[in-house]
Amino acid sequence: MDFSDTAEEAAFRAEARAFLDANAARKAASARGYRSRALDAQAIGESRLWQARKAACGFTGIHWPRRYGGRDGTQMQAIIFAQEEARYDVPVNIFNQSVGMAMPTMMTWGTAEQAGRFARPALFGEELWCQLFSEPGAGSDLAGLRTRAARDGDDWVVNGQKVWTSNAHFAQFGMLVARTDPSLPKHQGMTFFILDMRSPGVEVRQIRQISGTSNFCEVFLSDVRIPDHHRLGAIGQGWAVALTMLANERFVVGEAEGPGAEDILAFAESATLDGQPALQDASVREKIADWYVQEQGLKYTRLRSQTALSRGGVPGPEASIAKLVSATKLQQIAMFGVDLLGQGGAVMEPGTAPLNAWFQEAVLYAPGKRIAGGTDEILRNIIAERVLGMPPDPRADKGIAFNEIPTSAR
Amino acid sequence: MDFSDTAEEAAFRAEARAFLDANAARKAASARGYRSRALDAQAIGESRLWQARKAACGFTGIHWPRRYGGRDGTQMQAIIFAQEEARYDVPVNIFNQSVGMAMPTMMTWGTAEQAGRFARPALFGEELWCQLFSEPGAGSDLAGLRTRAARDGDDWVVNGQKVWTSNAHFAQFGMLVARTDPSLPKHQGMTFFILDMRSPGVEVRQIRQISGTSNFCEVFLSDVRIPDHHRLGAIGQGWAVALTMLANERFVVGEAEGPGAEDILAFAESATLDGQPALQDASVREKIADWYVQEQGLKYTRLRSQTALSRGGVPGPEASIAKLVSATKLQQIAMFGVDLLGQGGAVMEPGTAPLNAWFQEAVLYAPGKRIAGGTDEILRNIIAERVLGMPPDPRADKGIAFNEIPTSAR
Amino acid sequence: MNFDFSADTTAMREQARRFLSDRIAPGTVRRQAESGAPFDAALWSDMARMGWLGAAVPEAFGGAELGYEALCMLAEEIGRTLAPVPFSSSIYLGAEALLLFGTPAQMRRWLPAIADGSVVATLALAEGAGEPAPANIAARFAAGAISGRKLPVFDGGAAGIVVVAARDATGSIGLYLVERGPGVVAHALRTLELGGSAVALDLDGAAAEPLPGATGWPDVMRLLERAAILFAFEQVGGAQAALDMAVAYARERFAFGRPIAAMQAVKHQLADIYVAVELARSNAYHGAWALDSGGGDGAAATARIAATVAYERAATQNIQTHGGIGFTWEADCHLHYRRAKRLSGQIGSARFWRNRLIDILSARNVRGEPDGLQ
Amino acid sequence: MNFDFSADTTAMREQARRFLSDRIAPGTVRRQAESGAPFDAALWSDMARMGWLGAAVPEAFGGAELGYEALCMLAEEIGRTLAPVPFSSSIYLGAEALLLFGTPAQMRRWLPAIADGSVVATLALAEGAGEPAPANIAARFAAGAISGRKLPVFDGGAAGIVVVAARDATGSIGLYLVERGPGVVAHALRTLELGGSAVALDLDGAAAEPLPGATGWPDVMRLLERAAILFAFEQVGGAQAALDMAVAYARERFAFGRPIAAMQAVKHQLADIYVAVELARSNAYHGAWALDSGGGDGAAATARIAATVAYERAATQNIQTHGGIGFTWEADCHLHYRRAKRLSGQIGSARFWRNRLIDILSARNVRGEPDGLQ
Repeated sequence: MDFSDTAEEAAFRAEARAFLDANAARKAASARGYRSRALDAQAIGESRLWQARKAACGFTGIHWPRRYGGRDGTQMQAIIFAQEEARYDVPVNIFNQSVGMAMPTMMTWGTAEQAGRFARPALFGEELWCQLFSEPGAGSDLAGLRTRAARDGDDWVVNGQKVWTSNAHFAQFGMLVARTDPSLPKHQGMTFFILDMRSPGVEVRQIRQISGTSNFCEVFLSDVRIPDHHRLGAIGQGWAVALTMLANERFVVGEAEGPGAEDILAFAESATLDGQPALQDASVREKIADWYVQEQGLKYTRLRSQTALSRGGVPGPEASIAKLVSATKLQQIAMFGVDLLGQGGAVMEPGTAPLNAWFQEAVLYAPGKRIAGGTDEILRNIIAERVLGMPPDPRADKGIAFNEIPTSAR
Repeated sequence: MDFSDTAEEAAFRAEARAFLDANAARKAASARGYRSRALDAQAIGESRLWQARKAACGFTGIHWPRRYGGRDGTQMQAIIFAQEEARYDVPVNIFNQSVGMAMPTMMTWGTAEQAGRFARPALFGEELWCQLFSEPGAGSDLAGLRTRAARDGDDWVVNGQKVWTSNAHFAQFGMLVARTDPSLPKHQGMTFFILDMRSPGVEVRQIRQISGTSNFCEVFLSDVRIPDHHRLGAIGQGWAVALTMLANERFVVGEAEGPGAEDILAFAESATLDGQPALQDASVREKIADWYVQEQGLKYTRLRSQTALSRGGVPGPEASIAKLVSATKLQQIAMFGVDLLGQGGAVMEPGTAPLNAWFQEAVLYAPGKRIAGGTDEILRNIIAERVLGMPPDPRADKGIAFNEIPTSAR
Repeated sequence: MNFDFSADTTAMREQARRFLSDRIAPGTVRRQAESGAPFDAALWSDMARMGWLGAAVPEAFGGAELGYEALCMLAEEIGRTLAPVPFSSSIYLGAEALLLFGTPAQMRRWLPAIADGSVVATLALAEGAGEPAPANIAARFAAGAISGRKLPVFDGGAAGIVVVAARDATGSIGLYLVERGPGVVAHALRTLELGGSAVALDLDGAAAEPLPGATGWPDVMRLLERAAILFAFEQVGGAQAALDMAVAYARERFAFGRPIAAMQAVKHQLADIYVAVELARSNAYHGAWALDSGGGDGAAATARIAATVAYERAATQNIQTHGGIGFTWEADCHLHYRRAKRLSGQIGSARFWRNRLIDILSARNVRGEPDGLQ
Repeated sequence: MNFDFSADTTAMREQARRFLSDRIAPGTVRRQAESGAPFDAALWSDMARMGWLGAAVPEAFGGAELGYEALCMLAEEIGRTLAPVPFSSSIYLGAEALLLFGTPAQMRRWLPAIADGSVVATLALAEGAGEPAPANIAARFAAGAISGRKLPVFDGGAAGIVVVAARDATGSIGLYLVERGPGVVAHALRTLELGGSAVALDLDGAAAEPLPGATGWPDVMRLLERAAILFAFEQVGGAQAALDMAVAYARERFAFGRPIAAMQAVKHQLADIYVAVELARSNAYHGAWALDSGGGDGAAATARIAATVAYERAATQNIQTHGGIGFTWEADCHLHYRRAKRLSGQIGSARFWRNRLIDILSARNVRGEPDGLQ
């Protein structure tokens, strides 16, 4: 049990650091507080440039095959690069889904032509991908999706509505799953497509969240034509393709960002309760200690799973644990930070609320973290079923034709 | 909104107090700490005498009809008497189930002969009743009971096993529900009986609980014969009769007994943490305040429901709320009391552990309180379904013959 | 014993609920907030007309004198609907301060105007972060004028008069009436709440007259304790509304071929919320009794803690039960969540009231039934 | 990076698990406790034979020198099976105190006997209620003898030697070796745990020799911090066992025609327990690294807090999942519940370790990675 790199790992880490030092600045040590990072044209441009630079130097798609522009590296190298990159002040990363989820799925299920056409532009940040899965009536129950794709000659004609799609308003392509045969049971009648987001009939609207920001979009599809050679996998195989993409998500999603135990601890050192430093209050200490213990637990759980990955293992339930614990903790810390301010807690005025209103902003965005990318409840189900081997929920939609499944009380 | 009695209530309260003053001593003010109350022959004898005295003076079965020895009084009078009796040091009450549950069920479903035969001896403490409902395979799922009663001439022959029966080892009679037709769906094939506990084939064994005490029994029934005139209600009506009895339970069950917020507060005033009174510790204060707030909430919820009862309402979900909240709170307070003792917390030696090891004893008996009489989970289901109108759990046992319902994975 | 609202109040509740549900549809509150207006003036004057603003104000001062039980009920209904009006500021804090501590002349001058809605009042106690405490009051009163900075002052943008907590030359804390005018500058303040008109109030020699009945910090606490009970009813109303929204949505929303309300995870979470709301309601009832009778050691703190916890939990769970739609701007879930968090801190956080409760409990030298029970 | 047990330790774990599962069947631990014997002597000597008791003892002192990683693994397996032996007292506390603070002569005298199981050691730190702290040590050492009352002393009924914390004439706190003999009277003590041989130890001029390496309270804390990591592994093992029991029972037990494991209420509660156990395990791993490397600011407190919380929660939930059968004497659920609560308080409660953790974190003047990460 040790934290030292192997010789190979150390060599790669040095290489990564050299690249980063040459191309980016280290983060300032005192970066604590709320930073609003609007995804405007400039931010997207910077993100694309950084992606292209990494691609050119072999620091993205690290475990992709060389023939698609990758490095043929290891999962461990990808992890090491991510560790190192996190120390630098680099542009926002909008290519996670493209590189970590969309293209690996393309390589698994696509034809050589498809992967050959799409992999490199994605890697170099020339084409951005989004994921067109969820629908207004199919969130936790993703396989309940109703967007229809009907065959028409060499094309498919798609009608329906997708939702919770990140980056849809500036993505060039989408990974789309749609229902091609509603008379089959739920999981059997789906097919997977590559959607050119510039196709006629695609309309993207941003969704405003509680916090006022818009990280997600709705995508309306009206008689959108997709050529059959943009089908990914066989007809009726859509669910299996979608599962591949979701499995890759486990490599990509991380913990909910926001004020953590160290942040609230630093704040409690400076804040005052009844004339004393708040950190002398036993209840404050107790809560912060428990959050710190959770964070350390997540960190070492991640290291355990990285160890397993480095030995050729597959990702386990760590991503579910990390999301479940970190989103709940984020909300607790945010609420608590506001409480510590007493009568002033509700104030969000940047100059007045401490840390640029970090706790207040987090109060507003934390609820979304407990829902998007798998609700707390779905994550608990996943852990109970996949890890503990407990039976699935009783299913009212099993073995019957999709179009006979109840969808409302009426 | 006021706490004053109406003139009638005040008159009854005065009458009750006069009776109590004449027959019992007031409780000492300082009664804090663990008291083990073994149900030995002496305790049972005292309980019977007190029951007989109350019956003779009209202070039990207060809302029973006069023809069965009751007072024809109101629910409110019964509540007032209970409030007053709680201030006196009276013997343990083992007749709650007899008077509050068994006989009201008898009066609802029994023949005039049955009620005439059994009501008065129960009221005067001459005959004690127990409830033979739960089985090893039928706890939360009570209707899953498998004890069989088969008709044989004028008798029924009963075979099976009951469990979690309070007082079975010194009860004269039991209220028994058994399955008379396993080919019918679950809720339809049951019938209700009066069981003479001295019948051949009845074997009672006490169950030892975690705490070492034995408040419950197992009852083994081997070819026990019950005459048909001891059937209560029609053949196949057993579930309806059982539900009547369970509905009456809501008048009877109270909050889990044990150290409460005021007790832990008094203890924290005298105990020391890091050289300070424990009650100065912010975390201690916070927890005690929350428990106190819960207790007050339960108390005023009870008063609200008593107000409704006094106006002719029926009991609502208060009993479920009270049990759910109080049992959980009891376990939390007990655990916390032990924690406050630090390294000495595990010690249960009566002379050494504070309050005669009240917190430690409560740690051991609290888990049972969260299970017996309805688990936390069943209570939440009851609240969600009966109060909030949420749908029942999906049922795997609905509309199929009882003997075809899965009972194991094998 | 009668531990329920009177028949009169219950009848009035039905009217109030009908009125408010006619006036406030889903989206109304959000659109009101987005409009930038500090409150819904038409709704406010209708409330005045129905006597709500003067519910606890004697007829002699232009009030409807319906009593505190009625006011508690109205607070609950307003909390339930999130009615975009400065009710809590003007009534629980402004009118109450005048009733408790004002001279007859002050009451004659201001209470009729508060009751008819022509003047909005509010309280300026806080000076930034911190719980209500003498140490957190720096504003100074001297020679008929106050200087200092007060924030947040809720509904300060709408208020014509402000009850300001300040110290006099001896350091003693009192309450002072300040009218909008010279030396009073209000800066709009962004808060967690959507809408309203919270401000930071810069007082620079603003003309102020004492409310002479308030002779020190204990009087400020008396005001806060009475207000805490009214806030508790508002919070209970909000919590109930959030719970109702969650239950209704869970029954409608289908996943896996079944309403999500049939899933134990959803059922049990909402059962727990129901329990929290029900306990908070019962504690608020006890508070209502204490408000009317002056009894009930710790009743205000108990009601306030339970209500704060219940509303925060209910509002948070409501979003979670709604899933994706729950954290969108267009769904109204966040209105309760924001309001719950704003109300949590105003007049002191749960932490503040827990501390106060423990102080009260441990100071009781004679244990007994402090609530008037026989 | 390698954040896992070594292949050697993993292989040894398999053997250990097989051995323990052969020896400890359901009911074994309860019957052992009911027998009144202080521990299972046969099991103890087999453990000695396999080198477990001397796992972290150098070969020079009769140990097997398997290392701390192996000891951590053994602690976890022993926790899992509730093996009725004085392992924690004799090894984490007794042998560790000698290794840290003993003279070579003391080590030569006692470590081989501890390692071969012929002598059981334990620590006498507590003097009734209270967390580990200098203020809670009244026992006095003077002129080669100790007087004072120590309780609870776990496994004190089985112990041949006791490491006693006491103050010398200068008030400084040290650790002293006391053998059973004149001036040492042990009174059996009923505790929450079933079985074992906890005692109150009355020392009245009992002959004692200093462990000279322990020169004050910080050294006592050093011992407790190392022990805390080993206790954490024992707790994680117990928590995992309780979780496993609950999951197995839930899959077997049918209600309403379905295994109760198919109900979300049960699934989600156990998922939460799994998460707590997994986080505690990861923190314990970091503790193991710190134990071996001497690094890891706060690693002991972090591991201990997580493990205490996880074991209490898992043991409590295990009873709840079992329903009625869960709170009977014959079901073994209560053994974990009792053990969890005993381990919670020994060497200081979660409260104590949380305070220590915050002290450590706020004392860090240079923030950074304190765990040896690159």
